[in-house]
Amino acid sequence: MNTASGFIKALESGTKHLFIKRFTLRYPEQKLKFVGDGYQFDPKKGVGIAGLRGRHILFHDKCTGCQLCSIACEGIAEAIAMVKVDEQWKQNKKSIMPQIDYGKCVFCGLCVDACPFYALYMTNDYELSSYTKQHLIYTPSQLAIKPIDNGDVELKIGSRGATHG
Amino acid sequence: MAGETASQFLPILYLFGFGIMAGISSIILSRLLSQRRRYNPIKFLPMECGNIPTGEGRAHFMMQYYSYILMFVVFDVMLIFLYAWAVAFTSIPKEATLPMMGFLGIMFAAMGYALFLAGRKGIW
Amino acid sequence: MGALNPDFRFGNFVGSIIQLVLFILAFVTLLILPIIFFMLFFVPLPVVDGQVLTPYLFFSMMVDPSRTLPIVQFLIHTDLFRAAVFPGFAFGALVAASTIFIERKLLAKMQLRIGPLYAGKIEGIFQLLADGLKLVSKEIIVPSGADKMIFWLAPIMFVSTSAAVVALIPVASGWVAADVDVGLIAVFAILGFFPLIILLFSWASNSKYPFIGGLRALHQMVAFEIPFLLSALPVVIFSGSLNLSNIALSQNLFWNIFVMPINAFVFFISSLAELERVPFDLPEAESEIVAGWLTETSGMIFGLIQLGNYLKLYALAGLFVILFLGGWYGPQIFPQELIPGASASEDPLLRMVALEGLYNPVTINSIFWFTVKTFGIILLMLITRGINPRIRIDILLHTGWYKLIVLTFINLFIVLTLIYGGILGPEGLISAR
Amino acid sequence: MNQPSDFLIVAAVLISIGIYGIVVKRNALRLIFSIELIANAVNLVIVAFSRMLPNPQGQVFVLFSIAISAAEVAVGLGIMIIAYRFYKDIDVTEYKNLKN
Amino acid sequence: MIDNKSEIELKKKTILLSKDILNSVVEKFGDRIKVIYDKRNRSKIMVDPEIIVETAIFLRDNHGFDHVESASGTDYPKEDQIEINYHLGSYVNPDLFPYVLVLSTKTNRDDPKTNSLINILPSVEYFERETYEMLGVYFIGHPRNERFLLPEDWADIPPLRKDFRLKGR
Amino acid sequence: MSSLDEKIDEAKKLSMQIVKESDEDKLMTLSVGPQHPGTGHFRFIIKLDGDYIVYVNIDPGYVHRGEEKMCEYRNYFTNIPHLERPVIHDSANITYSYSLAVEDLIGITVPRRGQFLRAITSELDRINYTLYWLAIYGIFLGHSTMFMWPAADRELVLDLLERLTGHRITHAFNIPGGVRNDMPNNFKEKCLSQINYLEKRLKEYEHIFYNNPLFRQRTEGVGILSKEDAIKLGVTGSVLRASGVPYDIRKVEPYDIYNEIDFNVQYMKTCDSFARAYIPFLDVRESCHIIRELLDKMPESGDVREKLLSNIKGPPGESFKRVESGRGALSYHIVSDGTSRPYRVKISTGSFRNILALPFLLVGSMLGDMPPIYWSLNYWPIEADR
Amino acid sequence: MADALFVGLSILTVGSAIISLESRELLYGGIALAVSLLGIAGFFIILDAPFVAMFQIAVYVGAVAVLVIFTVMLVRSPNTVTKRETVKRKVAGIALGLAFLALIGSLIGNSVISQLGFSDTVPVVEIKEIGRELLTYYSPVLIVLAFTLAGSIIGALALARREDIEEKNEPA
Repeated sequence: MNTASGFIKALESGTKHLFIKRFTLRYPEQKLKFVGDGYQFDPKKGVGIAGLRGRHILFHDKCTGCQLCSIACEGIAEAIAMVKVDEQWKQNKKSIMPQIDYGKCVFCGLCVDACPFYALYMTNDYELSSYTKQHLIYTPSQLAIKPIDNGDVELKIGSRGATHG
Repeated sequence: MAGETASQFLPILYLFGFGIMAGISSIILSRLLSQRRRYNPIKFLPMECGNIPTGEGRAHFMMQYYSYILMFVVFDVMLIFLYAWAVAFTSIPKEATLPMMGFLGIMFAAMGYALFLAGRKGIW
Repeated sequence: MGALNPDFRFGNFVGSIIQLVLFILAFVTLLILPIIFFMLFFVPLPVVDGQVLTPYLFFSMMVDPSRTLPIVQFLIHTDLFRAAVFPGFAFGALVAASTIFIERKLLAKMQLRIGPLYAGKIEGIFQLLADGLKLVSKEIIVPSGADKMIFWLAPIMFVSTSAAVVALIPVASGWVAADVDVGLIAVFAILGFFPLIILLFSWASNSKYPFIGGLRALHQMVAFEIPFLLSALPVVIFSGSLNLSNIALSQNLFWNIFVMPINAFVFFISSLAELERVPFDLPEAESEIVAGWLTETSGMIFGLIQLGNYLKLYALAGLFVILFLGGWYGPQIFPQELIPGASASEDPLLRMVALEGLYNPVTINSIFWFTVKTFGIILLMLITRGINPRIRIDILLHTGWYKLIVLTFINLFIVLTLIYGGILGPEGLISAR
Repeated sequence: MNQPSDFLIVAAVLISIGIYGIVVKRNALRLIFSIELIANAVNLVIVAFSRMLPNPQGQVFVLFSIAISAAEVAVGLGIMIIAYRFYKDIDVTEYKNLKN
Repeated sequence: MIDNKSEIELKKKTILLSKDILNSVVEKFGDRIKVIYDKRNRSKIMVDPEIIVETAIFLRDNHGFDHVESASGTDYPKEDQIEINYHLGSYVNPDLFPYVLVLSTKTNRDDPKTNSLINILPSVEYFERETYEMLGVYFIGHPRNERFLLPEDWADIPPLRKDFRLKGR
Repeated sequence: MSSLDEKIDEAKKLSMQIVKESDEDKLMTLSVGPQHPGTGHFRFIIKLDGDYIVYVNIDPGYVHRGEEKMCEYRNYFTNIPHLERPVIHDSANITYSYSLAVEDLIGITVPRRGQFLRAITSELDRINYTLYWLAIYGIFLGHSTMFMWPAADRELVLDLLERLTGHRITHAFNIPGGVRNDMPNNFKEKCLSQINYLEKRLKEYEHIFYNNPLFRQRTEGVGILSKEDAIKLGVTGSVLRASGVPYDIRKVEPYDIYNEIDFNVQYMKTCDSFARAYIPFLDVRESCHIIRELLDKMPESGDVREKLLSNIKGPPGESFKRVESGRGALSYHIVSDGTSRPYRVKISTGSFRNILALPFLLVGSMLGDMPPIYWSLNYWPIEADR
Repeated sequence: MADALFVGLSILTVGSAIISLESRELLYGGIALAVSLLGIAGFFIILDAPFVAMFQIAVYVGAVAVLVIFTVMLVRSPNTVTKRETVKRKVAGIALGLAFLALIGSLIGNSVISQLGFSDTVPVVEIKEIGRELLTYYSPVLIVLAFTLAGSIIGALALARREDIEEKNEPA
């Protein structure tokens, strides 16, 4: 009898799920919405601000070319190289800024923690795939662009189960 | 002569033929369409989880359940006799069921003993 | 055309196929059709419904479409048509194909997934086509040391044996490819081929995992053959015939499942085991023996075996309906005439649409109910796959040889008591005839 | 064609093939094959006569005959398996101790 | 809220327990055993390689250290020695649940050999195999001093030795 | 007899001798893994006598990366991202243990709110890992629905982790000194609602999986690891608790905030595969409970991180710290020589300790018992190889 | 049409019977035996005995052939060297077979059978009739058959088990 009731319970549970909402994110059509503008770090308090750790954003007007981010990355991924830029900033005498190779980056965000000048943050942009490795190297000017946040769905829990919508 | 019964069975042969035709034609089509790259002999080795296969593929391998196949040979026969009885069931007198019950009883005694033997896993 | 060139593009492929088809069409219309027409003047043609089949009938059909009907009627009563199209191969393959699609969508729904989505605009309805194309265009790898003859022949035999089972399943009164007097035993006899084919195929693969899988399949099928046959025994006692059409006809009063529910259950379980479906898919248990006896299959060989499996699924589900669910009996829902007053009408097009002379409400109804019931059983088989894990071989053998056989005999004796008690049977209170 | 004698001739051919096998072959399995062929040929003869007379008893006889030969195969293969286990061979000339 | 009293009591209890264990071991084996440290819930003793088996048997039978949490080795090229650590724990004695005793010994770096504890604590089997492979310490009495994690064609010195340098570092 | 026949006979006798000497014709050697749907990056060689396994030899190391050696080349902070690679689903716990060991070495304590956040990520990751493990357990037994459901419901936890730490897996969230960032706004409400929904879903698992008679048939009484054997083999985590030893590091040696949390240690005394499959599931329930309690008791504001230099130097000495991860005790033994890099790091993982029981359990069982026994040991090949 | 069927079946049956004995691989021999038995079932169908034919297929192809092929796989000799039959024996066998064939052939040719034919008018034997015969007149035979089958299965099981290994495994 225990066996029979076990089967019947399982059957009931299985058929019940035919009427529950599907729990799949249809990725290219739907994109998740995120909380903030990405992971940021406040050097004064020494604490980060929660957010997705996606592609970096570099504020050229704040970057001093101090290489701290590059040094922070040294033991991790060695993805950050300091390259010469054509721009002239008064806080950046050497005119060097980070260039990030996303073929190597592990998105740990320790470079953001290392930056004392609020110059390097992370954004919600996670669609970084490309056909060549060359395209994965982001120059400082590419890093300065603010990504368009086009996430539209969120995880919702309704009476007929959880779904993305 | 020999018309009616044989012609009843012919459509089975037709369908058998259709199956063979479908199979052969799809395999020929597949051979025409598909790539054939035969430069890597490793590709054609039998599957052994990514290792080079060791030992013989067709080992003399005996599962502990050989007895069940032996039993099947005998009890398959019993079943067809049961069908002969079942078909004639309505057109024979009631007493005629008794021999069948005797037959069944003997076979079941044998089956019980055979299952007992088969269940003793140590001896197979 | 041995191999596709590396920069293969699907558009080019389709384009070349279309070109080929157009070329063949032009060739046929310009050359072959005239020759055929010319020949047909000298060949005596059969007479259908008082009309001689001449090539010119084709032109008159264009004017009066209803003239097609007698020819169609003549055609669908030939053995070849029945074997090839309606209750036979094409119908079986169609049901098999729709079963695959339903299975994927249903299981996806149960598992909170979406299932096939992109092939075909609506919910991935052409997924099967895409899969078929994929399988056809894949390389067939014959493992080294394999027994080539058996390796190529076994999948073909698998499909054709499944198709042979389909031949025996009637879908309506008189609508069966092979109306055999010993239909039920014939089904069982043909099903007995499968263990042999699987064993040979697994042996031919020259690999360890297929061999273990083949042995498992052999033991499993052999263990479940006996309860499988035993569970159909009371049905035969009731109907007094082994002809499947007669068995279905004998249930015009009540369905057999009401008298022998245990046997129906046993039959269902055994057919699951016969089909190697979850929970009895241990010949293909991927976490133990990679893919069982299908490990070395690739490309179209795998496709053929799957086709055979689903044909077999249809055949066994149909057999369940015939044996236990009253065959094609069901309430009459189709009207007496498809379009009222069409037969009296003068319009040939209307008569064509109304299928005058072809449309038989009883047959159509029977086919409808048979299909509905079959899909119901198939659905049950699919849901079982969603909710159960696989079982172990010794438990399986134990179930097959001890529990199910005892269960069938319990029901057999219940049926015998009912007949000897004078409640059922030919002279019983509730008589079928 | 298609007269009783034709069936009898086919059966006779099968029986002579079986006799040839029994005489020539030393492989135990081939011997079993030969025996099966002979038994089936005899069944064929019985059914042919049953159809000719016509009489259903011939078919009943064949049913019994098939049943018996199935049992015989089961026992025969059982003997063969155990002999194989002792001698690691299926050549009947190797089975020397079975004589004692 | 933190139950300060019970916390302190617990601390005291474990400190007493560790004292007890270390005293008994030192009493048994005398100056062949050195107590390296005795922190909260952790203590370390250093024994001579010859008596490591006896010590393990003593600890297992008298105090209930029945398994190892970890076993490893550390290479000290300056001292020309390899240190083997067994982190013993107990599943039998509930008082010892939080307590880990480090039983360690030192062996010569050129020909590292030590007695295996596999017969006393079967749970060291894979740890010792790994240590053999990574540091080249031969465990006398271990049935399978052979390749375990490294590739089959490893032909370099054991990788966790300090003189094995990673490429490019 | 002709000379040819004699020669043939001689050759035959010779070959028969060889066969008899090897006496292996009834055994079949199977290599299970590394490319096997039932093992992952792992291999074991089994010998079969019919349907019974008579010999097992395990062969790990296919994903060995030398994490311990890598640790010696990086400082205490830059070790974090690569240390979480062995168990990307449970990266909070594997870095938790490391952070504890480093903090013990340099002698600091984490701010209270940071301790709570650490515990929350640890529990969320435990759920994440266990659901993943459960999904694979389902497909190992051929239960495709059980593969899909936990894999889907993991999304609930992953969503929370993404909000909190910025990544779905490999968070790099726990670092020596605390956690990287505070939790975002309205995280608490979101977390509570999703955890409540998850608990509702867990009930369905029981219906379709744990109470399914076929599942019970396959696991109950299979692969019995008695209490004595479990202790002898030194297994840990759910495997140990399924054998009747209520040993949970969170309870027996509470780290950080766990001594203030009220929860039960789940253990069973049946010692079989079913118990080993059921205990992690019960742990998930307990984790839901713990998360709710943590969110309840959490201080409203405060520091989450102790400020440390980026290349902090540990004093010479050593520390040994462990946490209860999804697979059992996960301990770090760190030796420092006073520089900014650890001198020696030894990672002792639950998987590595549990796999010792595999040959012990498999010998004598059937081939069909292999997947339920193997995966019930809560083994993660990459973590064991490190 | 029936003639073509008959000729085809004869060729199939006799040919595969020869292959079953003469094929180099024992496994192919087993398959050929199954085909030969299938051909005999075809003869049964031509002879209006469908029940017997199905019985033949179910028992011989479904069970016996499976058992035979399974046994072939089990006992495939590990020796690469195979003994060939001596020519003398072969000649003797062929001579004996041909002699038998000639004897039977002359018998058939000289007897009345060669003139007899199947009558088309007689009704086909029904399955029900077989069942009735089986259970009324031949019921004692059925019981004896049951004993035979029971004895055979028990005997086969007793033979095929590996007791020698059991003894080996027992501790001395």
